[in-house]
Amino acid sequence: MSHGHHHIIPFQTLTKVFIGLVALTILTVITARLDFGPLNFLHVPIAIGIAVIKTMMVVLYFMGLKYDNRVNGLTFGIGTIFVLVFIVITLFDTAFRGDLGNVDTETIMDRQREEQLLQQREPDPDALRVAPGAAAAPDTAAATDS
Amino acid sequence: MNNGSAWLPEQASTLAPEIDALFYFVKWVSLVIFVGVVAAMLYFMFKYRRRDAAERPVPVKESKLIEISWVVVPTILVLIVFVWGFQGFIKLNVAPPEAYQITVRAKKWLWEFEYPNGTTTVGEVHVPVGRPVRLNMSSEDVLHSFFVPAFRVKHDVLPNRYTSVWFEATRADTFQVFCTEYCGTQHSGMLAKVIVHPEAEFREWLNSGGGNFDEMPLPEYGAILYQQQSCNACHSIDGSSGVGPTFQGLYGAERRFADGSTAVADDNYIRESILQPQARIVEGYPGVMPASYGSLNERQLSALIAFIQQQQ
Amino acid sequence: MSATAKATAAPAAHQGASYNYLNHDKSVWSWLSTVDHKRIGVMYAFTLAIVFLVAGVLAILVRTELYAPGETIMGPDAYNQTFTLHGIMMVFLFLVPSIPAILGNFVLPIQLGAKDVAFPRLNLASYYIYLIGGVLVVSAIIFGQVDTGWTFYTPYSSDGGSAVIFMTLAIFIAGFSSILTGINFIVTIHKMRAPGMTWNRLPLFVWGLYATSIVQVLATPVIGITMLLLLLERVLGIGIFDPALGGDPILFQHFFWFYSHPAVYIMILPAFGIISELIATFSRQRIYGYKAIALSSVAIAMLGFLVWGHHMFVSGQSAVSAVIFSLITYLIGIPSGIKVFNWVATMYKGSIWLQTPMLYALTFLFLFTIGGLTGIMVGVLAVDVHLHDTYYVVGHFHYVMMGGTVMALLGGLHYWWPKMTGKMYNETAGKIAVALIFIGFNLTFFSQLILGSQGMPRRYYDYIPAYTGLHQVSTIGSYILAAGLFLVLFYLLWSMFKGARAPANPWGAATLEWTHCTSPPDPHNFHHTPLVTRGAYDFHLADEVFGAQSGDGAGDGAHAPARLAGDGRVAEPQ
Amino acid sequence: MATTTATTADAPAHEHAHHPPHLQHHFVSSEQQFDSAKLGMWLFLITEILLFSGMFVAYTVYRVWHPETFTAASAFLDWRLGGLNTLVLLFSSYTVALSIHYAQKDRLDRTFWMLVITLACAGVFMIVKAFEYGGKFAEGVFPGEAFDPVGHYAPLADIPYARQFFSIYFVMTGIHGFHVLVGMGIFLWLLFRVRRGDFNSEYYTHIELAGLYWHLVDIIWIFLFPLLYLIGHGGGGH
Ligand code: HEA
Ligand code: HEA
Ligand code: HEC
Ligand code: CUA
Ligand SMILES: [Cu+2]
Repeated sequence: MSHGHHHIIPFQTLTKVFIGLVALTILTVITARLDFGPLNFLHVPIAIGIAVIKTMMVVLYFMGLKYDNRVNGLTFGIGTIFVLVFIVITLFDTAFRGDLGNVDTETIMDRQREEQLLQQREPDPDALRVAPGAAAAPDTAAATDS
Repeated sequence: MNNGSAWLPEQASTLAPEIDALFYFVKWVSLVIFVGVVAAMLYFMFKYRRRDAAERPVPVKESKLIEISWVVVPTILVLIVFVWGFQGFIKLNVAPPEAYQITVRAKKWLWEFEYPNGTTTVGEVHVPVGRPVRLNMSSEDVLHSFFVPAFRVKHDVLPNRYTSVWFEATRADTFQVFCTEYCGTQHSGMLAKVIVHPEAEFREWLNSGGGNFDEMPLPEYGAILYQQQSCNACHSIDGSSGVGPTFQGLYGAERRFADGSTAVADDNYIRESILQPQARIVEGYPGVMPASYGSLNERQLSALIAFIQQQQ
Repeated sequence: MSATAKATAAPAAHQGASYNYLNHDKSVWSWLSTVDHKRIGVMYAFTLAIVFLVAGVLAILVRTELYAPGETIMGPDAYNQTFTLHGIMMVFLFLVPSIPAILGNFVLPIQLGAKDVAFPRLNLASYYIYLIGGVLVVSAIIFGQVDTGWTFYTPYSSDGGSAVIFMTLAIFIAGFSSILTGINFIVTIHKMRAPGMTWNRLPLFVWGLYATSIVQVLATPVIGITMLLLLLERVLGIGIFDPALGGDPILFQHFFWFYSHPAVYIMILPAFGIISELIATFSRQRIYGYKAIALSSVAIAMLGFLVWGHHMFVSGQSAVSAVIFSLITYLIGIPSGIKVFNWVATMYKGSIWLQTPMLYALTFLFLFTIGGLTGIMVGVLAVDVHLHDTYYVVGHFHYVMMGGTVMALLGGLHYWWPKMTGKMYNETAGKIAVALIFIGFNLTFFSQLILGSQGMPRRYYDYIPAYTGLHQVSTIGSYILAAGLFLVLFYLLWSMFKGARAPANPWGAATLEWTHCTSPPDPHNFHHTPLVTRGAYDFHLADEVFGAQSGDGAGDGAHAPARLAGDGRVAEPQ
Repeated sequence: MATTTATTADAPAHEHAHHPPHLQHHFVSSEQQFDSAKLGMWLFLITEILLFSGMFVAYTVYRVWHPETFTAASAFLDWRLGGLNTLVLLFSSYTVALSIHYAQKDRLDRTFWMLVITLACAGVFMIVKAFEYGGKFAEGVFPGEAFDPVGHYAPLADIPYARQFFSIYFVMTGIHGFHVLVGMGIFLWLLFRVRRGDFNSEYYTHIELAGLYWHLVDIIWIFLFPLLYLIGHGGGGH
């Protein structure tokens, strides 16, 4: 019974991967704390990008997927794809909620909170009319008053 | 169901014919496919029935053409239906900007409607004929759903968020409203009526603040309120127990409360029960009666009390 | 020791299997602690039959209450709990496990030519985990009432009675059982096939279970986390789903349906597999479009993950997602159609034998096509606005679940009954039952399709008088249906004691469990690991089915069964 | 029945000359048994991933809805502790990978020590977490309705949806922490079995599987760390 084909991942490889992971962790912290000015929106993609690279390193070397049966890799791949499906398709709803105008984008709580804030800041009742979001469903704002 | 067909109920909104056309298109296509499948099945079943136990048929060669056709034809059909259904969906959801607006509040287990001039009704909504109407809805507790079969409209009513439906009624009549999102004990009792008036009549109704009941004797007015305010969702008048105690024999009876105390159900007690339902909870019942009846005016209260007094 | 076992087993096989998995050890403990996939399958069969019976009786109570408007036999709260319990038990405790756990467990390893599933102890564990889930459901009933509907929509479920906690836990735990079965099957199919059993030779039941298992593994964890979050919402008020705390109830619906739509394919895909077996065997014809049927199962499994929002067209989700969900919903109709058409085509120029299992298969074709096409109807965006949450939907899903999956389960149960028990059921009784079930079913649920399109909402304890007539038809239909099912229960039980002894291959089928196994099978399934040389439905190559002493089964002792038929019932292939 | 293998597993005994003690009767070879176990483990891992996916969905949805809340609330998490825990977990992943490496080379003594280090790292991780949780509970930062921040956390009270952020934080890290605890249990059991001499270079399946599980726990944390701890510190705001 030979286990010959069970690839033994060399000590050096494992150590290099570990050092790489530590380096990337430090990189994540640094990039997250840097101010990119107008490019600040890049924080999230960078953080996720680094996390993905780290994951790949763990999966390929620590978990040995690089040397493993193709089925196991496929399994992992399909699993990840469905996580993405779950997130992305749910976002198609939550990010576009109310796109036909018959569902209010804002919750009633938020709306009330906003009105309160506006009232505190500016006693002029006209300001209510230009409140963001009120334009989407002007009627409902009136409804909450009653 | 007057003027409805075997499958669909009466049509009473501008969008209903369009949706029905789509329904019937899908139905007929389905029927053709279904009959085709079953006919082939029955025919083979008869034609190739086993006559001899030793039969050993030769495998049939698969035909690419047939296989492609039964992929392509359904694909085309569903694409047609998709585009059509999509267009209808957009129409159903996008209210014309000039629509007449009514605010709807749903709660366990009644519908409350408020018109722009402040008039409110419970359990029935009055709308003008031939004019788009938009209902801006929200719920005070759980999910509900506003459904008028004759108009083919439906939309969920959510707590903490406004949603809306719109319709344009084509005929003056009364139509059934259902709650179609499960909301507890009296889900099936959470009904209402859409009362469609000709434009002039509607304006008159609205200006009179929701009908002229001033002349009516109190008990009769009370009977109307009993329906309108949805007391009937929870209180019966035939002695059977619902969510709340029955009104039959209530007046003058001695009541026991959850805290052990008792009282006689006189005018004041009933008044309190309506205005502050949580003040004293009748033994054996949950304290779920809505506190929102505080907006009833004196005459309405008297009417209800008179009505309850009659139920002996 | 091993020598004696062999010595007694081998000759016994020739005499019609007196040494088999049922009688090699009869103690109760040997059953409760068994890791034999066949015994676990049988234990599941008993347990699930009880669950089905209880849930079915609840359905009959529901129907009886709806016989007339107003209170008929119970009050509104009792009614709401009854349909909730009916839905939960039918879906989570009965239909999701049903075919894989009973027939899958019993048949899958044998069809692959394996001695057992890859992880036999895990298999037993999954049974006990399932039992724990069942016990929790029962405690939910004892400790309180659950009246949320099987969908648990928030906020109703997050501030209702406290028994909801038991129920969510029960579903969480039953989910584990389902996951373990799924993992076990996938590994078994990948790693345990007998020599020569290539992917293209796999019986289609195996393909169906394979696709099912993929869905089980990918979707079930999500119901787990959903139930966990719901539980936390109830206990701690974490504010993710509860609008009173700023949460979003529609998000809960996404979570719920991300599992529960794929779950309907967990229910139907194994049924597809059974139907393929039945139609091929009883038409004695190579299945038409083998690859198309096999791969369409996998396609449905995958596409099934992309359509969950079609349950939410009027919930307030965005139109963008409604459109995507609707489009993909239709796309599922296409692989489903491929299957239906291929099954019908398989009958073409076959040799069709109308035994009870085949009648169930034909019933399935009839009912599932209606169920599927009504599914297309409710997938139409504009039309679903009218039909959503009416009895049309109730009709649709009973046509696919009861008319689809349960018919296939019954067909499969009759088909493998001789193999599982070693006894033949009564064919005449079988045919009468099919007729009762077919008539009763259509009366019950076709009237619901009409009711629904007329506007009758679901989950209604009471209804307006206009709907009375159709409700009465439906109720009467359900009694006929119940009579049919009780007849099945009765004659199956009867056959266990009084039935004629089953030959090894009463149907002249060509898959391994029939050609290489005794009825009932040996504890180790085969005496020798089989060598597979042809496809599962290559009847023209299957000499062993027709009695010729050739092929890989030679000398096995378990084959050439038809000629062993002593009871004259199956004077089949000569 | 697995336990009666010896009595009834006649057929395989004939078919395979070599029959190591760990080989279960229904497998043809150790190879098949190992591959099956590993595929089973990978399948289990994707169920774990999908279990967490639900929480990532909740995270994403609320983050897209209330980005300012997330940035503001995240600033109340200590990234140093999170960072420390990241390094601890990475190191434990490394040692668990080494333990397999040594098992494959029949250096079971080293395997043992590597597992000890892994277990210790897991312990450190949990202790750090306990400090984090404790600090928050002390000042009213609870998941759910009990959320009532005071003291250092008081400003959170004015941030709408901060409760949601912390609910998600607690649920995600809580379930992750639960997995760490389970992992610790597994490692203890493995240590015992290694000591007992159950494993060798021919048969180390359980270590391999535990390793896979542990790496997954690590991977989840690789995502949790930046998503929860680091979003509040960008833009030089703090
Ligand atoms: C076994 C279970 C099962 C199965 C297999 C299906 C299959 C399908 N279901 Fe069903 N469904 C349920 C169980 C199931 N469903 C349940 C339980 C609910 C309600 C849940 C609740 O709310 O409580 C539900 C609800 C439900 C809804 C929501 C309705 C609503 O609440 O408003 C929708 C909407 O799209 C839908 C669609 C479909 C479609 C398109 C299919 C397709 O897979 C069907 C595909 C099959 C065919 C189409 C037939 C064969 C094809 C041909 C003969 C070829 C010709 C075809 C074409 C030209 C298209 N289903
Ligand atoms: C597997 C799925 C399944 C099955 C098989 C059934 C079977 C039946 N269902 Fe059910 N049903 C659901 C799943 C199912 N249902 C779900 C998910 C809901 C939604 C719940 C909700 O809204 O939350 C629902 C809701 C539902 C309603 C709507 C309630 C409402 O909205 O108010 C109705 C009403 O008629 C109904 C009726 C029936 C009937 C008459 C049967 C009959 O077919 C039952 C017949 C069965 C028997 C009478 C038992 C006999 C059994 C034996 C004798 C055992 C024999 C054993 C063997 C042969 C092995 N069901
Ligand atoms: C949502 C259900 C519900 C609705 C709607 C409702 N009630 Fe009630 N009502 C209850 C319940 C439950 C009780 C018993 C518990 C309590 O005393 O609060 C009750 C108690 C009462 C009582 C005291 C009865 C007794 O037996 O002592 C009166 C009087 C009453 N309701 C009047 C009304 C009237 C008038 C209306 C309509 C304007 C109405 N209720 C609407 C649920 C309801
Ligand atoms: Cu309100 Cu149902
Ligand atoms: Cu669905």
